[in-house]
Amino acid sequence: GCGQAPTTEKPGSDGGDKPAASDFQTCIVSDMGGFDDKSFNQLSFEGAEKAADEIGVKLKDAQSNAETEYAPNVTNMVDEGCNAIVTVGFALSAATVDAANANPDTDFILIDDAGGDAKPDNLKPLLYNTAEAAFLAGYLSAGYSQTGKVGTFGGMEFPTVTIFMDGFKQGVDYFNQENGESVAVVGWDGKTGSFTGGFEANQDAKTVATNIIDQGVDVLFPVGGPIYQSGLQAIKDSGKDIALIGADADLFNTDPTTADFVLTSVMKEMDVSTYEAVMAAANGEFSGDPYIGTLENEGVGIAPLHNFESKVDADLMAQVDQIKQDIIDGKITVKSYLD
Amino acid sequence: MSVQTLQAEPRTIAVVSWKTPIILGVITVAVALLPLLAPRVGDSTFRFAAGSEILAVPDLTFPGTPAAWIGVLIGAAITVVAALRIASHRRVPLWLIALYAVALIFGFLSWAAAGSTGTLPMISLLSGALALATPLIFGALGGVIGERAGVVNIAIEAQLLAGAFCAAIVASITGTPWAGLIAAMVAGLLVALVLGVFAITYHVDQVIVGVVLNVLVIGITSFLFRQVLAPNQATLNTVEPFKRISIPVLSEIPVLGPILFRQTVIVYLMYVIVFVVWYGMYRTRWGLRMRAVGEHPQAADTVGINVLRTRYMNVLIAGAIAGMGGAFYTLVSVPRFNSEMTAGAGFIALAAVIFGKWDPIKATLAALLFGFATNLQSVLSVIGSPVPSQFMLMLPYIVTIFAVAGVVGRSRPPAADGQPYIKS
Amino acid sequence: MTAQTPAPVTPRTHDVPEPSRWREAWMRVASGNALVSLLAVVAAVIVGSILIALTDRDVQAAAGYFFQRPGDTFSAVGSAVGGAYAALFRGSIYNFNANSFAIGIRPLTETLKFATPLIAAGLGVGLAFRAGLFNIGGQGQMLMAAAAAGYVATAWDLPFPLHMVAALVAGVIAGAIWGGIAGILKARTGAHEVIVTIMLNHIAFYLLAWMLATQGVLQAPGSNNPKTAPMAGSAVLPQILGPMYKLHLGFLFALIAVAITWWLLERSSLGFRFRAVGENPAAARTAGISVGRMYFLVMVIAGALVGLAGISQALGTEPNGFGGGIDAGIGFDAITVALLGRSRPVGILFAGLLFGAFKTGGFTMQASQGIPIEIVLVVQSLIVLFIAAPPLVRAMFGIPQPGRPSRRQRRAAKRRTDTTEGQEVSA
Amino acid sequence: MKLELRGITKRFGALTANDHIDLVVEPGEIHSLLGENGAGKSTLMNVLYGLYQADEGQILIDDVVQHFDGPGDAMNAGIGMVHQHFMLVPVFTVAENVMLGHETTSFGGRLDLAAARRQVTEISDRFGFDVNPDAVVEDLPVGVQQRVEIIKALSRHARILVFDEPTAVLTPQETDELMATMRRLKEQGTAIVFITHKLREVREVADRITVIRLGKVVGEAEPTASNTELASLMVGRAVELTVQKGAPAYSGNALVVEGLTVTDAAGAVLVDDVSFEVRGGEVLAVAGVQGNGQTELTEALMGLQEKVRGSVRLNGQELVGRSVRHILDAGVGFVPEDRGVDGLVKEFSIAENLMLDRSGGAPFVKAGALQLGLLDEFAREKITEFDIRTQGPSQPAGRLSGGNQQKVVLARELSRDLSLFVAAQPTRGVDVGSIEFIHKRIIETRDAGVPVVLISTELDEVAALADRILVMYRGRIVGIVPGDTPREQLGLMMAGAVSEGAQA
Ligand SMILES: Nc1ncnc2c1ncn2[C@@H]1O[C@H](COP(=O)(O)OP(=O)(O)OP(=O)(O)O)[C@@H](O)[C@H]1O
Ligand SMILES: Nc1ncnc2c1ncn2[C@@H]1O[C@H](COP(=O)(O)OP(=O)(O)OP(=O)(O)O)[C@@H](O)[C@H]1O
Ligand SMILES: [Mg+2]
Ligand SMILES: [Mg+2]
Repeated sequence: GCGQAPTTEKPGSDGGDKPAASDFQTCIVSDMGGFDDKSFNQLSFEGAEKAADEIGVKLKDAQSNAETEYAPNVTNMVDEGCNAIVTVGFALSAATVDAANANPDTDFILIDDAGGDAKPDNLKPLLYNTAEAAFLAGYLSAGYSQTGKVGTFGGMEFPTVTIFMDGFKQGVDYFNQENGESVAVVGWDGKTGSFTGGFEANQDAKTVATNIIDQGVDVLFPVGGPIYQSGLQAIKDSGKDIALIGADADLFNTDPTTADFVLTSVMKEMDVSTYEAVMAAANGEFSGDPYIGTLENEGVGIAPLHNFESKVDADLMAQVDQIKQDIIDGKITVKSYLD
Repeated sequence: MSVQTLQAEPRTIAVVSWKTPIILGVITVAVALLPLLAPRVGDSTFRFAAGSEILAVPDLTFPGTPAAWIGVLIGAAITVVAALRIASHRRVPLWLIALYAVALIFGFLSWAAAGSTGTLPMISLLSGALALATPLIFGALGGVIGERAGVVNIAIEAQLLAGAFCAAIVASITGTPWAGLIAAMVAGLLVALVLGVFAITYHVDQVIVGVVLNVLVIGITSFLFRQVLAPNQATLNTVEPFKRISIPVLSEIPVLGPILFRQTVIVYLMYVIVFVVWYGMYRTRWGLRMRAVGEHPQAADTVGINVLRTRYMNVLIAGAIAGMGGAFYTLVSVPRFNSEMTAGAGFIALAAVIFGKWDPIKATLAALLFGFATNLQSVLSVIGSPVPSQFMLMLPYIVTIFAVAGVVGRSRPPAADGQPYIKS
Repeated sequence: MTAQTPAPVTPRTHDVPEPSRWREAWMRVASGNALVSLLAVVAAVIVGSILIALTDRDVQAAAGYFFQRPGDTFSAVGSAVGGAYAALFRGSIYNFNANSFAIGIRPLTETLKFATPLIAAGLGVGLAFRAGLFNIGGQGQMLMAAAAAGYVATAWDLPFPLHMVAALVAGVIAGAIWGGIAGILKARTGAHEVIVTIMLNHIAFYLLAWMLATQGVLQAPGSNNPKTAPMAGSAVLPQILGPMYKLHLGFLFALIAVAITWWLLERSSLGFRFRAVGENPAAARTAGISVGRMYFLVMVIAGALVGLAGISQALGTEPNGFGGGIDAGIGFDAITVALLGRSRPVGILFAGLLFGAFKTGGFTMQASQGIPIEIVLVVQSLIVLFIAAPPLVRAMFGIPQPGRPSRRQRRAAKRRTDTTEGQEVSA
Repeated sequence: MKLELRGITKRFGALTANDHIDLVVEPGEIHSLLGENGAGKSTLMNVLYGLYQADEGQILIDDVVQHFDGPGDAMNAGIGMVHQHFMLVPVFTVAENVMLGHETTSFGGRLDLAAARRQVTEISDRFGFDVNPDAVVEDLPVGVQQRVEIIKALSRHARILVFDEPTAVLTPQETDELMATMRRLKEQGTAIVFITHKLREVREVADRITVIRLGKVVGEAEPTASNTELASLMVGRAVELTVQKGAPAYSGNALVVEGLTVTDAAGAVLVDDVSFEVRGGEVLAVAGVQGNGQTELTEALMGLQEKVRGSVRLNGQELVGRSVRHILDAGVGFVPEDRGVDGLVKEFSIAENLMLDRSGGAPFVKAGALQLGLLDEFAREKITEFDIRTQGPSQPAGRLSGGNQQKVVLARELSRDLSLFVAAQPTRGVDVGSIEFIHKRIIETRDAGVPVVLISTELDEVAALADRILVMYRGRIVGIVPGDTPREQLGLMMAGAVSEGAQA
């Protein structure tokens, strides 16, 4: 109860003499994961928020709890006078395309989907070929593994999820091929695999992780928002020395409790690309051309090893770097649904 | 007039119900179709060791498809035996059905695991089932107690969720999961109190109150999660979870030890509570009065039992127990709260209450069956199953429907379940 | 024998002191349902306000120096709460910021759009309730209906009204089948419908997930996303107020469903039997009504009604294609709607409209005020609770309880007995 | 102990159920309360037992004013009650029921069942009851259940005992035994209040009689008063206690039952190889103690039992294996034993209840739609014809008094063209005035040439209506005897005694 009252008026109430950019209202709509998913909603939010701060407006956000809420949330943002609206997730594609068609003066930034064949010009898709980055993580894991088994599992069988698992598997296979080894991937065989059936971090997800750990893996790669928490918990419970790989963000930074476990993270730099897209819009440089994050443009990548620096062979890291270059140069092709 | 009295005792005619052999037959045929239509090559390995026992049981390896056929044949043989017993007007003993279940599960697993590089970890299959079942068991016990006292508890989901929520906050603030556990009980109890006020005092339809409480608690926890918890993740929503404790000696028992006695304290508490509730319900004054007010509240009233107070007390106890189940989510499974993280478990627990015929032990078994089916699909998908993941994920729900429709059938709730007691 | 002659039958109503006319009028209003319902809404809104105020950042900031400038706190509370409910109104009824009436009224049409599936599914749940069954299976029934309608609408090629009708029929049948499974299991094996419908929800969810992930079933051709292709234009429910408003034909179907369900329950022989089974299955059976068949039929019809909700979602609200979450939790919301509407079709209509308004307004509240939409769940559920417990509401607002003597009368009565007792004891 | 009630008044809303009632019961006295349905007897006793709070008046025990907040207080004051509807938990054992509410427990709240068993055995030995403490109550015959109620009261050392209609469901033998028990209790100084509708019993056992009508004490009577005197005092008008009935005039219709056997789900035989015939124009009464298969017999006739063997032919048409609907359509009218459970949908209006068994077709359903106008008209007609005391056809049936509820069921069943009429306990709990009316209607039905099967545990009723009497014991026919067989012989037969020449 007895803090110090502010002596100045609240910022923002002093109105009209700011530069024009400050009127550029930025907004964002999440999918059902919510903005605190430690994953792509959260990253996009951070990117948009950074842009909004820089522009000098308060970011408006709406969280969707159901499929039918996407369209109203997007429409409401238009009604709230938003100039740029970021919509997160392939699920919002239809709603976003609709709204973009209906509101040609508003800029839309759609994450994780191309927006279909008849994409309007005021819609910019941001896509990420995470398979490339996951390939590196797969190679790294295979080289790191002592037991000859690495594991992965997903939330639900969505392409944005399986693209990670696919790349990961290809990376492991490439390692086997190059080094004449036979490291196995548990939880994904390229077609089917282990899924928790949802994106809740709960006992169901933890049990899946435990079952994978039980097969003797020493690297675990959970793909799908918060379910890495279940993976981490399962690792801790097993008492074994198992490394965790993060998806989307660098877990080492977003969730410090993972610091001792996270080997690396397969990053989708959504914060950066969202920020850039919004800033471009604010500066009147918006273009509807799709952005595809790759290793080359650093839209995807793997995180530094942090605490695992000492545990990973320098030689192996050198190979990973070389592979990264080979992928960029097109010497190695990584298959994904985006092809 | 000569008088003679009809002395004979009433007769009994054995009833012939072919339901059991028919269902056994149907399941046998269904499982037999798998190796028949989709034969798989390779061995299946069953692992019975957790990895750290002193006396480890060695792995067992069978050729997959033949082993599957052996399971099916044993199942078929038991089906025939069951049919013969029924034909000669004898009962099919429970152990025979249990044996049948084991044989067919063995057959199914052998088929599914054939040729896989992985092994079937029997220990983690069962201990995972136990973990999955734990919150359901707490929830189901809460349901059983409430309904035995005559108050339908649809609000199990709400109690679990509130428990998980409060456990996370309090454990984060205090830094000890024990405080979180107590907070979870209090949270469950508070939800139960609202249920009590509306259902017992104000005679509102208990189904209405339960359904609405679920919505209310989902709303409040999600609202507070986003407004309060998410911005203060580090201070309010980061839990130091309960650690696993291996009980000396007991945890070294082959197979069972690692399953039952390398668990967290909440699971041990569950063992105790299941026993206490069962014992209390049938052997103590508390249980006698609880069942009396649930079966015939007026009869209880006429012998001087305060029906309303008894119902309140039991509803509150039920809420506290269900709340404890909620704590499992945030103090054991994952060390933080996420909105709607119970994901419908309360409804599964409700199903376990009915499935278990309002009996604490049977409801526990029902929850365990559900946990087992869930983990079975998970293990199979990990070792590589030919079935699409979505169909695997359906397994526990299909198993439950079969069990309820085929084995359990009609279940009779306590006579006064759901009826408010109104005195003049 | 010391018998008296039998006394003539006399009315045994005891006399109550004649109340004043003013009092009488007040009592009539106070004992009426309308006032209590209104107050229930008010009470729920107040609780919602408290939550909003307590968690509002500006309010928290101002409360930090409450003792220096309490006015800041109050004005912050006022603007937080006022802003929230203004947005709720603006988003659900009429947008007073709009330039024209045509745009201003759009929120109301959105409300009707969101009410559509709530009404249809509410009818399905309510109908089953009337026959004594608790249909928690709305989610599964909606999903299966949406899947079937979506399949017909994407895979078939037919001209306009025919295609729409075909998709509609397919969806209704799918919903009916999914409901009917629970009904027939209940009738044949006694399996409790609560268990079966819960399990069928999950099964439907994964079944749809598989369909959406499988080319040639429901997944949009050439896509990898678990989503259908857009519905064919010839199968989409047309927008009934023109392209400006998203309100679609589904709303009319929902109104028709209300009328049909009302007729079915109140005026038809089948509905009579449903109700008889719901109130007293033993007596119904003795009177020659096949209880099992009624369970089956009512679940079929309930499933069909809930299916209508799924269809309205798939063909009307999301014609651009849908995913696995097309039910949007309406299967569960429908239970609350049915309960609030007391399982009466007209009641369900109004409850559905109210909840539709809350839902629609919630989006605006979230978008413009940053208040999580979950607050709407809180307010909605409190409304149902309070409406179900009139004595509680009366107690909260200090209104006299009907059928119970007012405090003054009670005091008078107590005085009377006290004095008689006193006399007796002294005697 | 001496009991005194002074000026007890109890109101339910606008209805005054007890109106300044005074009553004194001395120790060692059996005091009988008489009154028609709804007179307020049970209400008065519920006030005495602390279940209801009196609006006015006082309860005195040994001249000390008492305050009962609940039955617990009343029991502690030495009052015990055997309720009209037994207050036993059906799924509990006898011992559990007896101990409920005053359990002795050992360590940790563990129930001391051994002590409870001992207590049951001790009291049952003292009064010559044959009660197994471990039997589950719902499996026991009603007579035994009633003894359990008495044991319950005595185990709490009751010195004032209230019996509310204890004999409604007992055999004559059981009734005699109960009378003997009451006398023994009285000798030990217990004060007893005894409520019954059966005047004979009153005269046999009561020391004093108080008559209540419309909530007021209307008089006192000596046990020497005649039935007619007592009846008119109760009802407030002269009542014909005997039914006028001529010799049967047989018609062509006939019900032929052969080798009928009914088992329950577990295979226990409830009706054991029963064969009989009823001709049109005669009443066959099935007598027996409740629970000897009569209920199941009627349900088997109606197609309500699942496991039935044998044959039931009505005018040559086989009914076994047919649906209830089919049997109703074949012209069978049925008054179920438990009207509240099987006969009426209490939440439904009177009109709706009147069409309950014709919900599928004509005359009240046309093209799937209810014909509400027609139904309303019909209901008004029946309300007048059967003298149903109600505010109108739309009143919920559950709001009617027991006797009037029974009339609704009768009105429904007797308004179709019948080829068989099966009535189970048509007058249970119904007062003298309504009995008179119901009996008259049953005889009218018989005289119209319909075969009538009447199930009754009430020997007076059997004697009044039956042309022939079939006595059942443990699911079997003990004998079929003429309608004028003496009640002593019937009583013996109901206890399973086979007499010679029993086939009439
Ligand atoms: N709980 C109650 N609420 C309202 N009215 C009641 C209640 N209990 C009894 N009554 C009414 O009080 C009156 C007296 O009922 P009571 O049960 O005392 O009659 P009774 O003399 O025992 O009749 P019976 O011979 O049928 O047992 C009846 O008219 C009944 O309708
Ligand atoms: N809670 C109640 N509210 C209103 N009326 C009641 C209530 N309880 C009982 N009654 C009334 O009590 C009357 C029945 O009383 P009672 O139980 O004495 O009937 P009865 O003739 O003894 O019937 P039965 O023998 O079948 O019990 C009916 O008029 C019924 O409307
Ligand atoms: Mg009575
Ligand atoms: Mg009575």
